[in-house]
Amino acid sequence: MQALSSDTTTLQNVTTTERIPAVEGWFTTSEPYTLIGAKCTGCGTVVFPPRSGSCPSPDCDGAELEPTPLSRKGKVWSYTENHYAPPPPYVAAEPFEPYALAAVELEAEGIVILGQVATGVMAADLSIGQEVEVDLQVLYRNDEGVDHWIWTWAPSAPKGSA
Amino acid sequence: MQALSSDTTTLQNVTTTERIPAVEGWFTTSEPYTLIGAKCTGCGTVVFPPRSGSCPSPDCDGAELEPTPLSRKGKVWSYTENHYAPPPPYVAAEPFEPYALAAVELEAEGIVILGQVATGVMAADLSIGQEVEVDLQVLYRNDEGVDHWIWTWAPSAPKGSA
Amino acid sequence: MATERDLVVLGAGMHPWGKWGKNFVDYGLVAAKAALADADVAWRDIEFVAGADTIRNGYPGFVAGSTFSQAMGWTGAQISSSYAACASGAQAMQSARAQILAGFADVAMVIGADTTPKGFFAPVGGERKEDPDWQRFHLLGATNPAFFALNARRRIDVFGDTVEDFALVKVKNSKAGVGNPNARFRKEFTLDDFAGSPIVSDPLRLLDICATSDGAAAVIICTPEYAMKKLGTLQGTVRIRAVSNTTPTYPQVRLELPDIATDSNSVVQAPARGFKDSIAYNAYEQAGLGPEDVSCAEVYDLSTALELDWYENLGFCPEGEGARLVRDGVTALGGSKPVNASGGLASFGEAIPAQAIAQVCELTWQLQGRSDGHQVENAKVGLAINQGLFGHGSCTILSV
Amino acid sequence: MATERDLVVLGAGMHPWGKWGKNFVDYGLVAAKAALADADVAWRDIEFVAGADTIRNGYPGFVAGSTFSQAMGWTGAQISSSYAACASGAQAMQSARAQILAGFADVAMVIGADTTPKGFFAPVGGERKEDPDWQRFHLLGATNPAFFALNARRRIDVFGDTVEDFALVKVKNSKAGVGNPNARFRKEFTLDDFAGSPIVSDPLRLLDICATSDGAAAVIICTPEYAMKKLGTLQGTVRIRAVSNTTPTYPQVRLELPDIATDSNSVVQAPARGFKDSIAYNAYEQAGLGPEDVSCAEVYDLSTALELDWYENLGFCPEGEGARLVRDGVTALGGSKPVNASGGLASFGEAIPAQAIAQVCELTWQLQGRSDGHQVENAKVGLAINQGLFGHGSCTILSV
Ligand SMILES: [Zn+2]
Ligand SMILES: [Zn+2]
Repeated sequence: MQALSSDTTTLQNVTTTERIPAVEGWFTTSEPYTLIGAKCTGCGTVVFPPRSGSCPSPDCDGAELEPTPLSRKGKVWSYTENHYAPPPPYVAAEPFEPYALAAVELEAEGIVILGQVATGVMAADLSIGQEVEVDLQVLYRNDEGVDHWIWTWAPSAPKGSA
Repeated sequence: MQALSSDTTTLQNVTTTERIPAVEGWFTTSEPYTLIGAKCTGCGTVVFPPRSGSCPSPDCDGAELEPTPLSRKGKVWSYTENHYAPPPPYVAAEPFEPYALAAVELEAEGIVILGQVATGVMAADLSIGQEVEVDLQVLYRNDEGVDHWIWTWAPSAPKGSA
Repeated sequence: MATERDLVVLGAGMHPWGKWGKNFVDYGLVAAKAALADADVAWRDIEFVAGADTIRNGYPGFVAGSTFSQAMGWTGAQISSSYAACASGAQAMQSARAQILAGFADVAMVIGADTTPKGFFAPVGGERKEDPDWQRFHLLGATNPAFFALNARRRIDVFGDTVEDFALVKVKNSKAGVGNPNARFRKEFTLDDFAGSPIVSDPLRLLDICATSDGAAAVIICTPEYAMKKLGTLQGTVRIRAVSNTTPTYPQVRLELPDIATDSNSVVQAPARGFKDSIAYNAYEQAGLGPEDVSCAEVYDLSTALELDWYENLGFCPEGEGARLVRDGVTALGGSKPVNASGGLASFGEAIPAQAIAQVCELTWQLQGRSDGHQVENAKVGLAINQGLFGHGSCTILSV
Repeated sequence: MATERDLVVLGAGMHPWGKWGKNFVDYGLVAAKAALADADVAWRDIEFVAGADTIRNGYPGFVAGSTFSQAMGWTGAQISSSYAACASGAQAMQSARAQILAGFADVAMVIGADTTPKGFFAPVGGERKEDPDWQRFHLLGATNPAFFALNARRRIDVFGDTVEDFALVKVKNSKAGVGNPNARFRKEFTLDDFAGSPIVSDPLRLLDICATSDGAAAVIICTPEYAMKKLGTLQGTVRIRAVSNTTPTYPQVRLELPDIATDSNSVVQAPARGFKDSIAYNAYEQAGLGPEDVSCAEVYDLSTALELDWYENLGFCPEGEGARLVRDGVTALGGSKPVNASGGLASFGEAIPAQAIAQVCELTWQLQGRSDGHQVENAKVGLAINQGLFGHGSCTILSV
């Protein structure tokens, strides 16, 4: 669902049972939706996607990283719109519908993270510097009919509703 | 069919229409069965599998190679027996039946060529130095039910029948 | 001035770029033989073979050094097989260069070839959560053009570039490519052609993005002593002044293929010089030359907009002013700083492991005045730069 | 005597061999950090990273040099990614060595790691008539063990070896491996165990053939000057006396993996020295040493019978007499010419890109007297040899 959706929808989602993430441990599947990075217990640097075993900083010997929620909101660093279906392992909808991608800067973490933009929000609706926030939507439905969810970037509601 | 088979069978095979080779141009599909190598028109060296475009000799600039039938008979250089089904792209029979492989030296060409040994002839039936000759058998049947044939090494008949 | 550490490009050869789907080895053999003939060196005399790998052609592609050595005829030569995505050819070049400078060989072949075989083109199978390539394709559908487009969009919104500026790059390169017999697309495009070109990843159209091609390139490189013995003089020989082989420095704060996120600069400050700037910088340092010395450059125009970035990374203009150079014809054939006089990837399409070697072939011929139909006047110093996925930056500088 | 061209192995590290199916990078990080700690060198100081590639782990495996550099933290270091089948580790070693001797770096890391990921193990897909690997699998079902078996059968019929001789190799190596904490299989096998071992490719049983494993190994190598500055002395340092990197010479008349036919000797005579003999010969030449100087050797025992070949290729005995050495205990730990004191591939199973680097780790520790539990007495010169598919022969000689 998009952050722009109505309160009713939001409520529905909160009460929905477990969502299956398309990838484990990279984002929360209940509200408030956030991406989950990893934070080095040694030097405090943050990395996304989360990883373990080794700090990404060449000057830090840290081998312990713990999951850390990232800022829910960020500013668009750049964006684009895919007009052709990506090849597998992407599971493209048929017929293919163009969608936007945004690279979003999280100020506190000093990190830019790419993501699909919430369905229906296209390049023409975006601009560099615009505030967006994490939301979730279905990435694909597998052969058993199970939806798999992924994070998206959704323009923050004008009135700042979460 | 094996070279050891009866005259009747041989006759049947001669009259059989086109056999589909598992790989194009490496062996004849009608009798007399021979492997087909490539011969450099420059220096005369021979190569199997056949290739084009470049002589395998580092001292020869030859770029023209023409198909050349290789000796039908050779001597076993070594042999083994596979007891487990090879992985794909091998199309293994189910249930898997062990089969022998032989590396056979063709004296005139100064070349050793590996091949499956005719069905039913096992390691215990083979010895180094033994004379064998080219025969054909079915390697696999594809999904459309079409047999694909491959060369085999078959012990030469004791009486030297072709 | 060249020093004794500056190896000689003794010969260069290519198989023209195109799309035939033949075995990549066939293309490579043509390039290898052409390079040997150009160098007047016998295959038997090559002491080291540096192959640039292709990963879509089964085992022979993974061991390119071996594959070409066997195809040409085993001589007992030493070999290497290098992979570095789009920079594979440059890595193979550096492999041969190091072996020679280390004294393990006097003369070497650097070779790369590619094809698009029938029947399998998708990324390597399997679910691999830790593979950035799997991540970006499976989870985001973030194709290569999408990354190019993010970059192009920044140029528009931050620097004021227009999509016409991008199109001008293609117009320029396609015009130069018409004169290059090794180019695949020998058709001149105009701005009008862009209107009819479908958007692939907004703001980039199909014509903004380079194709993938079949092709092969090879060079013979050697010590100055070897060249001296062969030619009787070093006058007029093309010398390898630098091959930089650069990776990013943490934190890498620019989003680059195939990563779906940048490093964080919250704890460690980003280096003063960004990754792409450092690729050229390291090569200039190694060569003792600067942007002002470059007569012509071959840059990786995977997209039109990307070529404008390179102008800036190479120091041909300040950041954000790249578009001016293409608008004013500075980087056109006949301009004061010709870029991609070969026609670039726009005219070739990328044959991945061959492309960086082809850049060296092109520069060699330019410096020798052998680029009939697309010759840069009085070329003295040539530079080739590219960037491969996973932090592979390479820049080669040649001079005559 | 070592010369200034003989680089120093400053540190070595491994992740123990096993089978866990984790991301190969995880194993590599452990080995890298262990090697750095052993060398007392900071990651930031490594100037060149030579990765040995793995081809079954997606893109990160193809660019091992980059993958490990990023995982440890980008430092702007130069990198290479090499592939040469089973000889990949040795090729990476030679890549780093050449870069250092060419003056591009003073200290380098050589690293390789592998895993067997879930869900895909088959050869690369697609029908590739020209790929010897496709040919042998699809048309003949000729697996690796089948090739090992052809070789073993020759030994039996031509040299009079017995299957018990082959089993003795496993008995010897498994006994040594019990004392090696990095080995995967730390169980001593006896001749009796062979009776119950199923025939895989006649005459070889399952116990005759090495498994595939997960594992990682890394070494830090540097110039003698760097080591001197670090240690204050070169006394007791392990020096790299040779890394041979050998391909066959046409005609290659011995059937070798993965080819389904030999070259023809009808027009060109076969070279006097066969391919496998030349691998060791070239290394001895480079080092100025001979078989008599070798204190201990690590050889690629992909099959038990193959180890006997290596004795002969290394000049430890005349051709055909290898079995005598294992029968007489000459090559056992405690014998006069210990081979595979590490336990060999019999105890490790092969982790392809890591294995040749692990051989160097083992020899380094042997020469430094650090191989508690499987130490070769008074080891002064160590040799590692292996052969990768597609004509990749490598031999490394170290001395203390
Ligand atoms: Zn840290
Ligand atoms: Zn010839």
